[in-house]
Amino acid sequence: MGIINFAPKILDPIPGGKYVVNAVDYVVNWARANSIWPLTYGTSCCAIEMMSSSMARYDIARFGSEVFRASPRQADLFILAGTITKRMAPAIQMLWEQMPGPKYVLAMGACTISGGPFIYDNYSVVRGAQNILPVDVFVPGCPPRPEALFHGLLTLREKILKETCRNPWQEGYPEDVSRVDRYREAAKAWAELEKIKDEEMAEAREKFKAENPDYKSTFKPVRVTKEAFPEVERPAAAELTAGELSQADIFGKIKAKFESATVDEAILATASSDSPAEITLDVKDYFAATEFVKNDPALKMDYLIDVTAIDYPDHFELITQLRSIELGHKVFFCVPLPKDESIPEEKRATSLLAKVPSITALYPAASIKEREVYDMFGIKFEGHDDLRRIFLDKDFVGFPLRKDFTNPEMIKRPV
Amino acid sequence: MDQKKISTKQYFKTYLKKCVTGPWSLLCGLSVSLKYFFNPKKIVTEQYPENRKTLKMHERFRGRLSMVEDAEGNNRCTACGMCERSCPNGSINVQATKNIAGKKVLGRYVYHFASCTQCGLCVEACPFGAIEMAPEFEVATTDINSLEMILNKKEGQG
Amino acid sequence: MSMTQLPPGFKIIRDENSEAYSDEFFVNMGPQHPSTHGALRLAIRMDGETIVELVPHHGYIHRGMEKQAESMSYLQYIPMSDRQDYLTAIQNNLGVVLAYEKGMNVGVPLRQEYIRVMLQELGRIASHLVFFGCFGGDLGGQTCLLFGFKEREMIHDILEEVTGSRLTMNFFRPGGSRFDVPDTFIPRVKAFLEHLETTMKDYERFLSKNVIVRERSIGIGVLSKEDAIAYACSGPVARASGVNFDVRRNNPYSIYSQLEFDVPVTYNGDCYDRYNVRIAEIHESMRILRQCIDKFPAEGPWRSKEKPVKLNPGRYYSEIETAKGLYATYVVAAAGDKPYRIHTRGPSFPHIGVLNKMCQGLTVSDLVTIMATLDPVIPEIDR
Amino acid sequence: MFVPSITNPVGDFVREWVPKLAEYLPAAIQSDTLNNIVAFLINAVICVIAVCVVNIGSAPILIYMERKVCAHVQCRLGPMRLGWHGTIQTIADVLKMLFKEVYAPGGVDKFVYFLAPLIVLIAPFMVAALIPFGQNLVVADIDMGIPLIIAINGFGVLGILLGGWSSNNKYSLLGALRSGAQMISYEISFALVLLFVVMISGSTNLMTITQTQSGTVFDWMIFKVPVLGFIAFILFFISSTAEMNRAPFDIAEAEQELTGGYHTEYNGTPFAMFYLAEYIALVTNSSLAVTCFLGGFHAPCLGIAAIDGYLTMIPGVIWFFAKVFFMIWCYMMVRWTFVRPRVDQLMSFEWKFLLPLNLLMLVAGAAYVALVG
Repeated sequence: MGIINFAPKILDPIPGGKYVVNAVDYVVNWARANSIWPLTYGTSCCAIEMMSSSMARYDIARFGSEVFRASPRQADLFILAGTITKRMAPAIQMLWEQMPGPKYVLAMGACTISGGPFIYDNYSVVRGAQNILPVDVFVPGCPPRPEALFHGLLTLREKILKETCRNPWQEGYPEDVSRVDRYREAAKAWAELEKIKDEEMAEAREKFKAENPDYKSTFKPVRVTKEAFPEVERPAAAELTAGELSQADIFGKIKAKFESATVDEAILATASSDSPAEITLDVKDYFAATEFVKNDPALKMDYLIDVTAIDYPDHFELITQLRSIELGHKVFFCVPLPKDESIPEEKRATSLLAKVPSITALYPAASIKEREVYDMFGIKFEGHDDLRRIFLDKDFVGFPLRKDFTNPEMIKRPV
Repeated sequence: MDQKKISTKQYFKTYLKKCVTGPWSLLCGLSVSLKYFFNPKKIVTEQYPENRKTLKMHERFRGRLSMVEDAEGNNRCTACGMCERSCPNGSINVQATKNIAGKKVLGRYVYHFASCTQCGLCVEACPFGAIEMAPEFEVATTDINSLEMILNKKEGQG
Repeated sequence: MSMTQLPPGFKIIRDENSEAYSDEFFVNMGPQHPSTHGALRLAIRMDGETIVELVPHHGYIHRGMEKQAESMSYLQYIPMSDRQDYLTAIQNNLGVVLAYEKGMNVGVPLRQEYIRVMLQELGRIASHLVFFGCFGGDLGGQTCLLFGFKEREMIHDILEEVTGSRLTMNFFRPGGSRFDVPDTFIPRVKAFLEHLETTMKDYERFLSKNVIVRERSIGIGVLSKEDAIAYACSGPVARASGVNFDVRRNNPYSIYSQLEFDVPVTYNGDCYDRYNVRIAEIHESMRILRQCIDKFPAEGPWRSKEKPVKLNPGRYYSEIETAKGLYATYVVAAAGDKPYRIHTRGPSFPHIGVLNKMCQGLTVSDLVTIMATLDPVIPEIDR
Repeated sequence: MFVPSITNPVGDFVREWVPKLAEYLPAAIQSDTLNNIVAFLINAVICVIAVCVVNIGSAPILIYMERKVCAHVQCRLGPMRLGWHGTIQTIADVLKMLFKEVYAPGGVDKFVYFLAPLIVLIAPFMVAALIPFGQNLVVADIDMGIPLIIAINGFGVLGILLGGWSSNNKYSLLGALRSGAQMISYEISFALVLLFVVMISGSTNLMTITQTQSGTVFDWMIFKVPVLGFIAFILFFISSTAEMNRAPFDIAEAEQELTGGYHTEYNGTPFAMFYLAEYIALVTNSSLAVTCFLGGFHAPCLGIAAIDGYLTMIPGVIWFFAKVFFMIWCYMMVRWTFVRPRVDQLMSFEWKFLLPLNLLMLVAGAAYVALVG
């Protein structure tokens, strides 16, 4: 990049020019290798370790790299700190393209090297930064210690020092490793080797057996002795505080108002506000019941903990968890939502299978939670004014948390 | 922004108060940074490549997975596959083979360092203490294929 | 601008001909931006430097943890929880494990309870120190960032000695923990507390009373008590708005009911209050730690009998107070050793939901202050 | 004709020797005018080189100093590995930036985009020419020194505005506009403080201002006028920090808000120029502060017979740079201590606090001159 790369062409023919080129080369390489400015970029855990490495304890400034640039146009090194998702990948590519050459990429942590903990059964993570960028240095670890990052920096430095203007830095190319399943490949390769070995060894084994008919292995694996511990009882549930209602009382109040409310009696007997019983409600009562528990002066369920869902083969269950800040009791509603059977089989994976009234009017916090349920399960919330996908792209196919969700990018867990 | 209406007197009162407390608070802040600037003992930096010799990881530190081997290089693995099953992301291939007596022993212990999250569940699961997390952190490389390692030097005993 | 022209999520329709209208433009903050605390994209509609409306776009770090959990064993999910809110990894571990313990119906010996509480509080201090740093750093004082992280390193040193890893601890197990604490643990915590006591004085002198900090945070990003409850805010954010709610006191888990501590509550709900609540919580955590050091049982089992991690079929809910707020785990257990579904309720998610309401009419600089005081961790939102 | 008054021995030496050498030329083209012009040109080249050396040479030192000062405030070490305690780290940085790829992003106004960093560099360079570094070391010893400085200093904002506007980036534009508003506001108090100095010393010539401060520390402007001088110094410190766009008044760059402000889209050499300009401005503003308030190149405590001899042994330029570096250190300590105010707070601080105070100062200064001086 830049004029330096033309230097050999012009200067080499001139007598003595070679030495000038070499000298300039040495200086430039020395400067490049020792002044590596990273880009401020981080998505998850590794970013914190990257930050730690620039803090007082480890101090990346000793290497002259404390100048974290927020703008990619001034950075030399792209430390890929944290998982790369498919949604983030275009942004990362754009950032990389904006960096002026020579630029380097350091993949920090297991996620960016191979997908790390998110290799199997995952629909959203890019399995390895090599898929989208040419990576120069890999620093494994989850997350790597700051020292490991420094070791990566030093490795990169070695690599830069090897470049000359006769062998200049060149933009590399990403390679597609997204379908590589190292576990299965290794297992397959070994199985083949084993087969060959079995054939080769068959004779020797026969012979051995004939010679030592009552062979017994001398190897006795020693189990690690583990300390024995006593069993410990769980402490009893905390007593009710003033104003707090027991789970049975709450159920009684709701049952009196809504006929459809049912609950597992066995659980109700032991339930406390630490582990509340779930009150199953009919869809048509759902909104009214939520409104009731919110406004009833004895219940005062003013705080929405969460809205989530569970996918069962024939129905969804919408779980709405509410609590009272003031009184301290909780109520969990469980609303079974039958799946719409009228949708033809081939369209089921991509269409909304159930609908339920939205409670955003009562709890503004439900807005984002319902969007999440919509995104993950394909449940429609009627009356929600901004029902968009929240975590996935708007053209993502399917609803990942359904049990029958399939994605061509997903690799099944081998063990 | 809706600003509350205040009287002129109040305005001047707060204005003058700020004129005094403002600079004072700034001086307080400055005194802290001066204190740190002139006190080299406060520096906590550990100089990594220089302190390589004295740098020691904690006993429980989880670095790269490695095999526990005795002086002759024998390992304790029985190829039971507990570690493989406990691994959250298939980073371990315990590749069993049969030895000459036809008994199942460890052939190759393949470790995919690239995807290992160093959670330590494998070490916890191993009933024989055959593997451990080595306190090794200088693992950066420019070649991703070097991250796929075979941990055992010898075939398993049996 | 008509509704159809607006990008998704924006709702306010302004009349082009009205007097208040001037040229509006849209700015994208993120996904790579120094002050969004991770991969979050904020689409901001601005009028000059004033924010008219703001729409957060999530999902840049959505990693499908809940889907993966369905094919994992219960034990294998514990390291996953480390990677949600990586600043309070040790607390998330406990949140998951408490739900498992309900499902397995096992208890925990006293020594383990103390270990748990102490690590919890150390984790809380560490997280709040990061907040202290980021708050100062986002306001433009880089030095605060380093001050906060300096003390945090000491905590992580202790945690590393106990758990074996600096950030992703994977420490607690149903019925106990991976290891017992080493003998050096208590003396080290004691020494650290003494050190922190003096350093916090310096740090508070450095930032708390600073007139610029006060000017920039008092009255900025006010969140009323009603909104804090309605938008399901928790933790220091809610407590700064006057919501007197802390799981440690309202639904005590572990041995918090036997310990003496205050829940700091303030009533203005602005950025400065959120900062003050967190600083006060550091002091309360130190108080809890001191009590734990005094009461720590020197003898006794540190875990209950080891059992295979297999939950009885049913649904289990646990909640803990992490440094950020209410962290709830909801486990649906079926027969077998794999969960049918695990759902996590992270505290940061609702906080981003209320961001739009807090920022309207303020400037970009205020947005940075508000983001810093909400102290969100994005991977925990996206999971 | 304007003859540059480089009054140092070198200037005289050139003026002396040019006519002597000219005698060897054919008589037809010999003339005093030509001699003057040649002497002028040679002098000018020397001046340009001197200014460049002082400015560009000091920038890497300052960057290194900044990195070390900030490191030590933050309890760390700063650059350590390149040279002794990382002394040549900044040289590596500059070299690297020079050999980096330079390109203009799509959609920028290329002419203005590449012009902007040059304009930013001009202002501090020109100011440096007016500063008396020593008894004889001044490039342009002109009578209108202070007004010229006030005029030139506002020039830098033009470059920032152009850079931000031409970058075709909303963050850059916001940063540039912020910077424009800020610098225009603080220009006023900057000028008024200098006016106070002019009023007390009775001259706009920087050399004369320096000469009026010779003597002990209490003859320096900062202490010469009791209390008022010190307040004026603080006011100058604040407004010059704002003029330089340095933290805590770096709202134009505001990394946490605008990812770098006006220079977001710059890379390689043009970015290095912005970077350089920031530090050169630091030198010139500190020099100005030293000249106006801290006795310029005079040693402290002149006039006490016992130590006078020792103090005068050290040349004035060394005293000058010692004071300049102390000032720079103060600027740095402030930068690494305080947080950044918001734009509107910055403005209201200027218009509601600094400006009234400045006007009061002028009145008080006038009263002082009338009653005491």
